Amino acid sequence: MKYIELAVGAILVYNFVLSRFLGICPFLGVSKRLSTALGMSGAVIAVMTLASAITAVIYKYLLVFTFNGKTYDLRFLQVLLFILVIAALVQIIEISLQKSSPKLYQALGIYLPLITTNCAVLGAATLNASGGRSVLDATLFGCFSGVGFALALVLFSSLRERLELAAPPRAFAGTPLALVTAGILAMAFIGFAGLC
Amino acid sequence: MEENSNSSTSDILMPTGESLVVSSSPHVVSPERTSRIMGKVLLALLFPLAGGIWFFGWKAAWVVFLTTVFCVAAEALWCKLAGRPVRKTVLDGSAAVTGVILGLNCPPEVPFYVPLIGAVLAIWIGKQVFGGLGYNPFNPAVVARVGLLIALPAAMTVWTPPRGMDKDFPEIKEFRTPVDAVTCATPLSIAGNTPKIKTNDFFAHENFKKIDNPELLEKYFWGVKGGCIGEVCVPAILIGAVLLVCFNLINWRVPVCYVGTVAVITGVVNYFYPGVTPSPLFHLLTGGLLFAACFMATDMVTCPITGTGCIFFAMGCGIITSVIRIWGNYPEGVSFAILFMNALVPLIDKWSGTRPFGYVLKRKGEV
Amino acid sequence: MNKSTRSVMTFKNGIYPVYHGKELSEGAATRIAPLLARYTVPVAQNAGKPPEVIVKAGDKVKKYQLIARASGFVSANLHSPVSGEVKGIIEVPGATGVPAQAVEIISDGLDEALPPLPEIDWKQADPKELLDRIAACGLVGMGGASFPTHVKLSPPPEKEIDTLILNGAECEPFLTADHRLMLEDPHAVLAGAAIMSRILGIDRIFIGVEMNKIDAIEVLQEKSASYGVRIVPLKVQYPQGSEKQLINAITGRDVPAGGLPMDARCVVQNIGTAAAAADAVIRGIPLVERIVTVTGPVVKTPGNWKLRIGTPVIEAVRLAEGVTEEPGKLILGGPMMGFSQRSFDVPTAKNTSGILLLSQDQAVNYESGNCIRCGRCVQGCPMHLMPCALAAAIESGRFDIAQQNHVMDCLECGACAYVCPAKRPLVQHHRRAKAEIRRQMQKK
Amino acid sequence: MIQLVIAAVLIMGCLGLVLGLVIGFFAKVFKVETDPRIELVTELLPGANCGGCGKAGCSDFAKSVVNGENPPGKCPVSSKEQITAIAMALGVDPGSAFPRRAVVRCGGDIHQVNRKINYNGVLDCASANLISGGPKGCRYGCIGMGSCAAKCPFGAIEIINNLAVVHEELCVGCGTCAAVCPRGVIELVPMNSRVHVYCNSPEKGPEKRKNCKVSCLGCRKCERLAPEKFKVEGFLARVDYEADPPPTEEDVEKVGCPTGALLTASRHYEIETFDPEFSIK
Repeated sequence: MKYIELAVGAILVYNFVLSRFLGICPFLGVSKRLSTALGMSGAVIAVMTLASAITAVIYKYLLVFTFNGKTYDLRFLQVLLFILVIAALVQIIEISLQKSSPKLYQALGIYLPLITTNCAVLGAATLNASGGRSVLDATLFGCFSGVGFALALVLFSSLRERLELAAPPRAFAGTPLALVTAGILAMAFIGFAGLC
Repeated sequence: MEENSNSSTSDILMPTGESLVVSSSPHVVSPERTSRIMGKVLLALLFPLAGGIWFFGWKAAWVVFLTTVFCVAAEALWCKLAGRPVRKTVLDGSAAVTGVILGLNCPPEVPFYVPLIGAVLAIWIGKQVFGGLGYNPFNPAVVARVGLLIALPAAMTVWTPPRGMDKDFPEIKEFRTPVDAVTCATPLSIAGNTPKIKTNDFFAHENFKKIDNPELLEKYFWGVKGGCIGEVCVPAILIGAVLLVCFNLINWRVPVCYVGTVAVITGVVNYFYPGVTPSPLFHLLTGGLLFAACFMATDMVTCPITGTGCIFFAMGCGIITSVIRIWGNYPEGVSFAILFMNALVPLIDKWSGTRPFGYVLKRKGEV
Repeated sequence: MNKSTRSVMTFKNGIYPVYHGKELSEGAATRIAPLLARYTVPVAQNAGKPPEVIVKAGDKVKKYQLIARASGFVSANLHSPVSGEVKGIIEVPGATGVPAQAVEIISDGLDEALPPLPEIDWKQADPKELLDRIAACGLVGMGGASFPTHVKLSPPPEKEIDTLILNGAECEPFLTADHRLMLEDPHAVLAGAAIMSRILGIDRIFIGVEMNKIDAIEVLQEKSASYGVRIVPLKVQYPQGSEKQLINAITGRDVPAGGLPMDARCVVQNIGTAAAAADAVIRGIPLVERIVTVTGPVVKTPGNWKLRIGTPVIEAVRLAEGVTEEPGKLILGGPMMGFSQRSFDVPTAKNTSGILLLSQDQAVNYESGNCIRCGRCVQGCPMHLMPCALAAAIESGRFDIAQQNHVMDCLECGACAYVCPAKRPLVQHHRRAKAEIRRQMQKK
Repeated sequence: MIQLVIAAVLIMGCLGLVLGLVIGFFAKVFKVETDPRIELVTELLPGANCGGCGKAGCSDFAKSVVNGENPPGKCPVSSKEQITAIAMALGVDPGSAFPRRAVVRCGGDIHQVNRKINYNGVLDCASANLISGGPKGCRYGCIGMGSCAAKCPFGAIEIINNLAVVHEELCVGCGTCAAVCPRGVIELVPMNSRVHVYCNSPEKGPEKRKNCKVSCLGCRKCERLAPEKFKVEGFLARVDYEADPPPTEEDVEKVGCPTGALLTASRHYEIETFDPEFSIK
């Protein structure tokens, strides 16, 4: 039950993109095609899960430790360390993606390295830290948050594929329309408030 | 066969061919027009409107009138500013339909600025920004209703007691204000505010008895309950829905699957945890479920094209509605559910496309 | 009528036009058109290679004389419809909008005919002999596609054929030519069917007729037994007369996408073609005339005429005593799939089943309003495509999406554009996409 | 305090080292060879992705240039300086592109056509061409619904009086319009040629005359007076674009085309823009 609540919370109620408004840059940048959105979703889920797990371990066992009877509290290093880990992870994913799926690599373009500074990933890590979650919980939370991001991205990209065939006034064509659509989508997610 | 007899060529009118129009086939078309479709929808909407007027009086008509006028005006203004044909766009009737649906989704006594903001939300943000009728992925009326619900929650939840609601009604008793008794609550909001009992004992069974008993359900059916203008009178909604189905304007699968899914989910939950949610019949008869299932979820533009797609769409709406009603903060979830499922429609369309003729070689019943 | 136990057959999807317009001319018995002074016989009257003209200006020709010889297997002979003098090879407006070559023949008023070819006793004759006769007489599909009949009747040996279907559905509104033919000359139709089945070496013959021609069904049923033909009443539904839909309605088989009727072990022929086959084999005369419905709300006396090929449309309109007002549209063929013309000089051909004149109010149809995704086109498409989605993609220039969604399977039957409440020119969009995709495929 | 700092430095340093090693390992295992020159050339190209070079887009063309399949000069859009820059960067021969520009070989705007067709349907050249050939009587001329103008990546074509007119100063000769035109009215001609025959119809003179006031009647006047510069094929005069020197304004005046189908490009533009009622007779 606890895990269901965790999942519903991360995917629907506190959706990273549509409720917390984190990670908007790749959300807008990679949502033009459903296929690239799916690829990006996979990458983000992987990065978020791994990053959450590793940062949780670091937070738990490296930042506060007792050595020689003295307790060291290094939590002020939290953001620095998290960014370091996330950056490294993204680098690894980028390198392996370039080899395994050059097409997707090309399509994701600049947005892949941008996951590094994607506030959604850092957000998941810091939320885990401030929420005091165990390593398992933190990992799951990261995974579910990634799924939530993926849901928003897939929904949004399919909508944008349809909007591409629409005939909006020129002032609204492209990104303005995408932002309006994202806003309406966010309104729909407000309805889930209170589920957990 | 006989020899042709008319050989006199003196006084027959022969064509010159000067005004011949060249176009692609087909050269005949059905008399159906977009404006006629919208007209028929308006006709069907008259029934819930009449129900609302009967229960709430002429102020309800005034609200619907305001939303309709504001919607049409907003549409005209936009077209004027955007340099699109004003007359043609307004006359297709879609703005009027949006306006009436939005009006029927408002409480009977709302200040005039609510219809105004709603109309702008619906027509500008919900529709015209996307390029006008047909391009909007979200139902404009639903966009406006959700927007109003979020932005002006106070104004959108002032419920007037309908005709026939006397002091015995739990709604009145619980929410009588010290000054006067002009407001009441909706059955759903009472259900939402009732603490949940997560057991299956006597207390759980009694938890919702006050608002969920056969006597009251009958009154709910006829329309004696707090709520929005269009959603109170169930028989009127059903007549309108039957009309729509007869006119072939909506896919019957949408309302049936929508309502069915809600009934099944609330039924199951109610069976195991009667203290968590009222009976499925209560859910069907209260709130905007029926109205939304018949008039809002079925909007042609924003629901899937194929029958299979419609079933998925309606079931999704049903699931989200039930979840929000049972566990969510909001007492009512239909608007959010429809808005969310609208976003899913492109995906549903993609996965539920038709199988073109001739792509499977053998079928049953082949001679 | 003698209602058999089988129910009325049909296919899935399709539309039900509200106004058929058939009552304008279905009661008018076929009349033989008087001899005209001048005929312009289009050379390319068959799908495939156009025949090679063998007459030149100044030549004297007789009725039934060969004026253009088939230039290959997928090609058909062309005969003179009249006796007279060839004035020259001229350019006339073509039925599809592209100007066409035509042999202009000035009648000498005598209407002298060559002696007919000897009658063949088709019940005993060698199928090859029958096939040769049909080829010699220049038969083509008279339903519209004008595919040479002898080609259709000689399927490649690896294709097994077990059913011959005669298409008497005549699902197009307004047209009544096939109806009159079945009513007035059932023996020719049935004999033609029997001849064709003998060529194919099969004995399963169906004639599909829509239920709005009950009198024709009765007449045919009365006489069909001796020819071994079964009459199948079909539901009044458009496009019942499309090959693939007809095969599906009668046999329940699906023609695979991109395939031909023979891939469903069927051969489909038009009623008119069958009657012409009987004429060719029994009476020994080539195809130089056919029944044409001249009709429309503005035609003064709509009716059916036996017109020689090459009759200018204006003359056909004169036969119908002209018009009541200036027409806004001239259509060769039916209103759903026919071609609108820019001038009245266009001549009739072997595949012209109707000449339709619409009033000016009825002429302008397409407004290109926004698609409201009502799904009527999807419900109506006999090929189970999604015309609305296709058109949206095509309008944005996304031919790749259209191709993925099978636009190439579109029949251009017009059902989608007929039902569209926004009056979108869906068929034109599909045509454009098909042309574009074909062009791209050729490039590769 | 100092211990805390040491601990922080240690932890950061160790973590950085470990992660660095992991990345290094991955970089070795998943090594992909790419040619950095492709990116360089892509950046130097105009990036219009017009396809004038015959490749799918600029990056595709860059790849072919780096691989030596195409000389950089094959890009019709780049200026001479840009091409030299690419050639210098790669150390190859710039190659000579044949600088071209588009000409709409039709002068039949809405004021010049005699016969108009009431066309009802999609407002798009290719669609109209399928249905009896669109709103003008002539089957060979410009349909004037602007499919080319919509596709031109440089905005060089404008529809004036239902006729596509090329803005010469904007046209770079990529050929997108010529590929789009369903009737092949648009031709790519050498940049330096200033005189064109604004008619594309191979029909006989009287037939053309029925449709259009400014058609080439095939009277051979131009061929007679300047045979080295104009050729009449069938019933249609053509400018010999190989001629050296190319025909000039003086030639046009000398010939004095009776219908005004033979014009300089600037005069044609002038007529369509300022003098729509223009006609010689």
